[in-house]
Amino acid sequence: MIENILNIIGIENYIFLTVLLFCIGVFGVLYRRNAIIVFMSIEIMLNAVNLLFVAFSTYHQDAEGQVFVFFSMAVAAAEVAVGLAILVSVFRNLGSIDIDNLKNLKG
Amino acid sequence: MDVTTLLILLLIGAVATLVSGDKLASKVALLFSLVAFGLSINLLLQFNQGTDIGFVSNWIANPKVALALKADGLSMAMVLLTTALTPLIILSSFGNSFNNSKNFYALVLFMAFAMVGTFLAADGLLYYIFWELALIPIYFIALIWGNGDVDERKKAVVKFFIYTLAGSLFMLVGFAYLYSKAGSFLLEDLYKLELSHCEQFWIFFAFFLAYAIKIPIIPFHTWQAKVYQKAPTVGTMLLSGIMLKMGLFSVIRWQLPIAPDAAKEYMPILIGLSIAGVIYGSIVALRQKDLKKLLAYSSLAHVGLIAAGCYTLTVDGLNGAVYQMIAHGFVIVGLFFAAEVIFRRFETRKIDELGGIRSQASGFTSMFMILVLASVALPGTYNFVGEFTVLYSLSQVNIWFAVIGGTTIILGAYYMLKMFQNVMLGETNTKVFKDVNVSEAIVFVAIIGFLLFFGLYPKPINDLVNPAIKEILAVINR
Amino acid sequence: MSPVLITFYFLAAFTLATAFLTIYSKNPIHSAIYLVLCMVSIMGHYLLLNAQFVAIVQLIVYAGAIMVLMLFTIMLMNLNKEDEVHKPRITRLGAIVVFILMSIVLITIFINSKTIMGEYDSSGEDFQSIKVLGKVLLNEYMVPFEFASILLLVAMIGTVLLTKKEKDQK
Amino acid sequence: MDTNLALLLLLSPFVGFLFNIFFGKKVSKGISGAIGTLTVVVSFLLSICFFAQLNQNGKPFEISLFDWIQVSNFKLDFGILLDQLSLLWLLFVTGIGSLIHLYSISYMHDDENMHKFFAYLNLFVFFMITLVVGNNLLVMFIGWEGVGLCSYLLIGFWYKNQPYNDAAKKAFIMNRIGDLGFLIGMFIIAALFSTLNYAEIKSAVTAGDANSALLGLAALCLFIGACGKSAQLPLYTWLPDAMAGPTPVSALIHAATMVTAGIFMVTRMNFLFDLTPDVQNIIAIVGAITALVAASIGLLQNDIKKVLAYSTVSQLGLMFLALGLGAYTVAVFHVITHAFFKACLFLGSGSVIHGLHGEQDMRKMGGLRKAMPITFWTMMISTLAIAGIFPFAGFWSKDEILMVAFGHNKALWIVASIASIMTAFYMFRLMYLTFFREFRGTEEQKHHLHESPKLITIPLVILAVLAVIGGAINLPGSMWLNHFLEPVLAAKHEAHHLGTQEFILMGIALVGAIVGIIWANAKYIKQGFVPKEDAEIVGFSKTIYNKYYVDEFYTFLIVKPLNGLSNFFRTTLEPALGKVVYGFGTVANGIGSQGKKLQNGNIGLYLFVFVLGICAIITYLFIAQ
Repeated sequence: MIENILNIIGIENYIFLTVLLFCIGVFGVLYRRNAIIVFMSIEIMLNAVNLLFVAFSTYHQDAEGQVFVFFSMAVAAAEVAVGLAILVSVFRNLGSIDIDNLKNLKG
Repeated sequence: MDVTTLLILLLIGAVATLVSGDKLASKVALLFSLVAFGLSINLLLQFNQGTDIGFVSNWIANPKVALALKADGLSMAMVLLTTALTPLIILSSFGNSFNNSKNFYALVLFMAFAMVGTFLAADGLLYYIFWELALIPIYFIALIWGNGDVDERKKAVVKFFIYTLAGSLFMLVGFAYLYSKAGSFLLEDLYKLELSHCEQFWIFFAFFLAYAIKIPIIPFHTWQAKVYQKAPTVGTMLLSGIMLKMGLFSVIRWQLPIAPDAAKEYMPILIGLSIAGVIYGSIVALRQKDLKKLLAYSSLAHVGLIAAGCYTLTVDGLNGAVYQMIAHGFVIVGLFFAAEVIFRRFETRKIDELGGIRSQASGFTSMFMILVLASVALPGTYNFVGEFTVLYSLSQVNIWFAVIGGTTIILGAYYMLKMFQNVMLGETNTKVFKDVNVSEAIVFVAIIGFLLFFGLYPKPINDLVNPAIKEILAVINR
Repeated sequence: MSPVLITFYFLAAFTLATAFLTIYSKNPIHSAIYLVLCMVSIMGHYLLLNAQFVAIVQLIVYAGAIMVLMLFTIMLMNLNKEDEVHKPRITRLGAIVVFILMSIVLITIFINSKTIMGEYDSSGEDFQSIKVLGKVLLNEYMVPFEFASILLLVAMIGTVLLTKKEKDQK
Repeated sequence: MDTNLALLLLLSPFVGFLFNIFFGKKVSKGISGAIGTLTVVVSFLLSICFFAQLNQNGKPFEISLFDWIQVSNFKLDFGILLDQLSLLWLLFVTGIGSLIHLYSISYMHDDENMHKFFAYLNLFVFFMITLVVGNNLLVMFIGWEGVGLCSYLLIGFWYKNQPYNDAAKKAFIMNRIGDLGFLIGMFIIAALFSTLNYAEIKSAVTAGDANSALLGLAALCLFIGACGKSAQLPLYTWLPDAMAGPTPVSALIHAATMVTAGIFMVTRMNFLFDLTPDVQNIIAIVGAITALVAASIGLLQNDIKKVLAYSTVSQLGLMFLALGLGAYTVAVFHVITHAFFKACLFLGSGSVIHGLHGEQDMRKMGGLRKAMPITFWTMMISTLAIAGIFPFAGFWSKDEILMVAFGHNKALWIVASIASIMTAFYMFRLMYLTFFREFRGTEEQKHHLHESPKLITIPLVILAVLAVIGGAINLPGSMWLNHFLEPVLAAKHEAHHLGTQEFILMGIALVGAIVGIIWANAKYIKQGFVPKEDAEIVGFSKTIYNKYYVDEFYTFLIVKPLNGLSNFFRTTLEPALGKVVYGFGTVANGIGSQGKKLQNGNIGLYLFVFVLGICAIITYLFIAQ
């Protein structure tokens, strides 16, 4: 690589993309009641952030951003594993994973 | 030797009482309180020789809190009041038997410890800790060993606890702000602060809430009567004899010097409020049916006058306030004890149900009479010295304050004598009233002796307190 | 317009579309499949940025492991039906409003902050080949790296525990 | 040496008090009475010594015992001042005190608490001496309050009787109203002159640099104090009630000594009052009205002691009249003669009551002249004295007051003259009803009628003698008292030449008194009129008999509202304030239960708020700045 790819694409394009992606994730979290979909939305948000990390990593010509993405993926994997396990047990107890049914936090 | 010894001794006393077992507890507590009294006398002698018996040491680095104990005339006077009253209060409880007396007496000593700490502390946070620490024992004393219906008692005591605690929290906020300005909680650093007008107002107000509730100044007094009535007499004595004085003492030590301009600006309102308390307390006391409640309202009236003295910001006002604090501390303990003595024999505190005691117990009557007269500030008792000085200071500010505040000597005489007449005089009571026994007599005689001696020769207390007050006034008028 | 830019626009459109469809489809299975497509397109972005290592990890972890896990879960719960009741209209409206708001807010920030960005750096040094990344990871980030493994281990144990305990009680 | 003697003079009664209170019960009644009497006699003898000394060298004796109260601008010591005025007072206080102690030994002999009686009496004498000998106002105030206390204790001596206790309480509280005035007066003086010492105030006042309005206020406040102690309008109602106490107490405290404390104080502060003519006018008017009102009430009272009580109030009014007119010597003169004959009258009535076993209603007396000749004759002499018959003591002193009044204001003179005619009437009414005609009591009482024992009659005789010759100390012409008191009183001489006018005035006064006597004689001897039962009294006489309903008026105006206010505070305001405090708790509770609804477990909502919050924070952090 001799030329920085961002000279062509422009970092702001990535920013717009990731912001939109992130907001779609937020939208999903708020919009859907199915806990699995909510999970997926969260994954979308994470990915949006990861993408931004990598974009900036390239922008700064620095590997640390990608290292961080790596860690973030590790955390995401763990989170998904635990989260899904919780969902499974919730499903077993309630027979549904509709988050509106999860009202045990009620004060 | 410095004042820490005293604190440590009281703490050890509390622990020793706790481990001594129920049978010995009262005696161990009495012993320790007497030793503490002796120690504080010794400290006083050292202090009078000019030895510095204060104590300063760093405690917490961040935030910067020091274990600073300051012994000047003012705090020595209050410490002596505490250590002198504690043995009397403990001795006064010898006629009662308590469940779990080891806990009870340990709490009493612990409370003495906390109160002495409050009087001595020269570091804002340390002072605050002691201040709140004193609240805990009295809460348990009143709650567990109190009298009357449990639910009502709980209601009264919890109200008292939350009310005073809530007030103190404002003070804590005030201290936090002061710390952010001064970078230290030390009294001398806080004295040096140059606060703006607005800041002074808020600090003053925050402190005022805490103290007005503790003292209490109307309309913050609503906790008082019920708690006095419901608490065991020992608790009532501790509350009225010493703990109220914590509030008044703090006004002199903390509130006025830190926010002097606000104090000056709001002086008429503050004095007015305090004097309103005098009148209000006296009038409410007129028709009380319960002996302890009557004394509670009389106490409200008296501390109102003391607070008025404090807020005059004159040497006389502050001096008189301290005298009156001491005098009132003794006399109110004596009066509550008299109520307790009556209760021990007749099992009632309803004034209507009493009467005709004089013909059966002349000794008790005489002592009660002297206490009543002291509380209405008859010349020759120390209360007169205090009341005279306070009223004089009020007259310096505005003669009408003195006139209105002075009605306390009329109304006070009215309700006290009325009470005395209904409780003690009249046809011989059908129930048998045994005259006071030795331990009861000791308490009475000690209190009366103190009041009469210093009533005629108040110079020692004057010499002790006056320099400290002048120092504080110098800070106020800086 | 260079081919790179065209590729980017295509990928971006694809990413956004699939992401939206993920959320929008009623059937969770469809959602999952769209999500996989979304992940793959993001991998495409990584490749475009020449971040091979991240691209591969993305493919393996997300598109592979996580999505398979999700699909399994969906099937386990027998959720492949379109039986989800929609949220009340007010909530949906709120979600849209928040979506717009959030977008505006975030875009504003980044536009504002663009002014302080410097020149594009293009020293031409190799900074993101797997070799370099490996060195960085195992030198500077050794300890966090190891902790990541512990994290995964814990997650694994947790998962097992969470799902197993239920069985015992039954 | 003098210091020790002065201390002994002061403390001797106190020793008696201590002895009686601690050991009185253990020794016999005789010993306790003897000790009580002896200690007062010691004081009396010492007073005579000091008096003689003063007469020799004319120098007042002043010492400071110890520092007492210290305030910012001055220091007060506990000091003793024995000058002409205080010694004069000391002489008759301890002198009459001794006689009454002597009298009490017999009078109180049947009472189980006799030792206490003597203890209180001694304490009273001690405080009275303190009041008199102090060298500053505050020491006077100790005595002032102290005598009030003893008055309280002694009025309520028979404490089993609640009405008596009420009377005692009333006395104490009304005195306290005056005391507040005294205190305020002291404060003003202290603020003005930075001292309360008589001599220092005097020099400061006469220097004349003080604000006269404040000075007037101070004088007025002090006078309010005097009103309370000396039972002047409007604070006089306690004194008649105070007759609930044993008769020696009435004689000593409520006739001869304590009630004259107000006059002592005004005389002491004469230099102050001289500078405030407005206050002097008030004093004169109050005194005159009191004299008239009290005398008119006295006309119709049936309780023998009540008559004497109102007579005392009336006489005190005359003294204040004199004070208000600046004739301090005259007032002092009347104080002394009044002390003699009024003490004698009270003791005589005590003797009567003693003889009738506690009967005080004159309607049930009569014809005692033969059974109690000594009592009768001594009382008769005193009655002549109080009525102002030549040449008894009262004639001289009262006549001087009337003369002074005539010299200043004719209206005051007329009021005072009417009051003294009334005095002559009701005193003779008392004598006639008690001693003349036939006995109206029960047969049993009649059977036991007897003259009182020697210990009672001896003081009576001595006092009667004094009532005859007491006028000699200030006869027009010699004016010994005037000269004697000159150093104390600001030199303000009334020209006391005896001219025709004076003789005419004397004549009018004498004729007035005789008219009063004849009137009484006509009504009670000639017509044999006996006052009706309480229920039968109607019309204006009922108003007078009920003391113009002043007590009821006070009850209605002050006591009732105060109690009502107290009840209102206690039952309404207190709980309301409590509710306000609880209100904070209720509000917090309400917020909590409302907030609880917010915390409804709806994750969607939580997320929603969460995201909004993030937006807000980001906006605040990155955009708003």
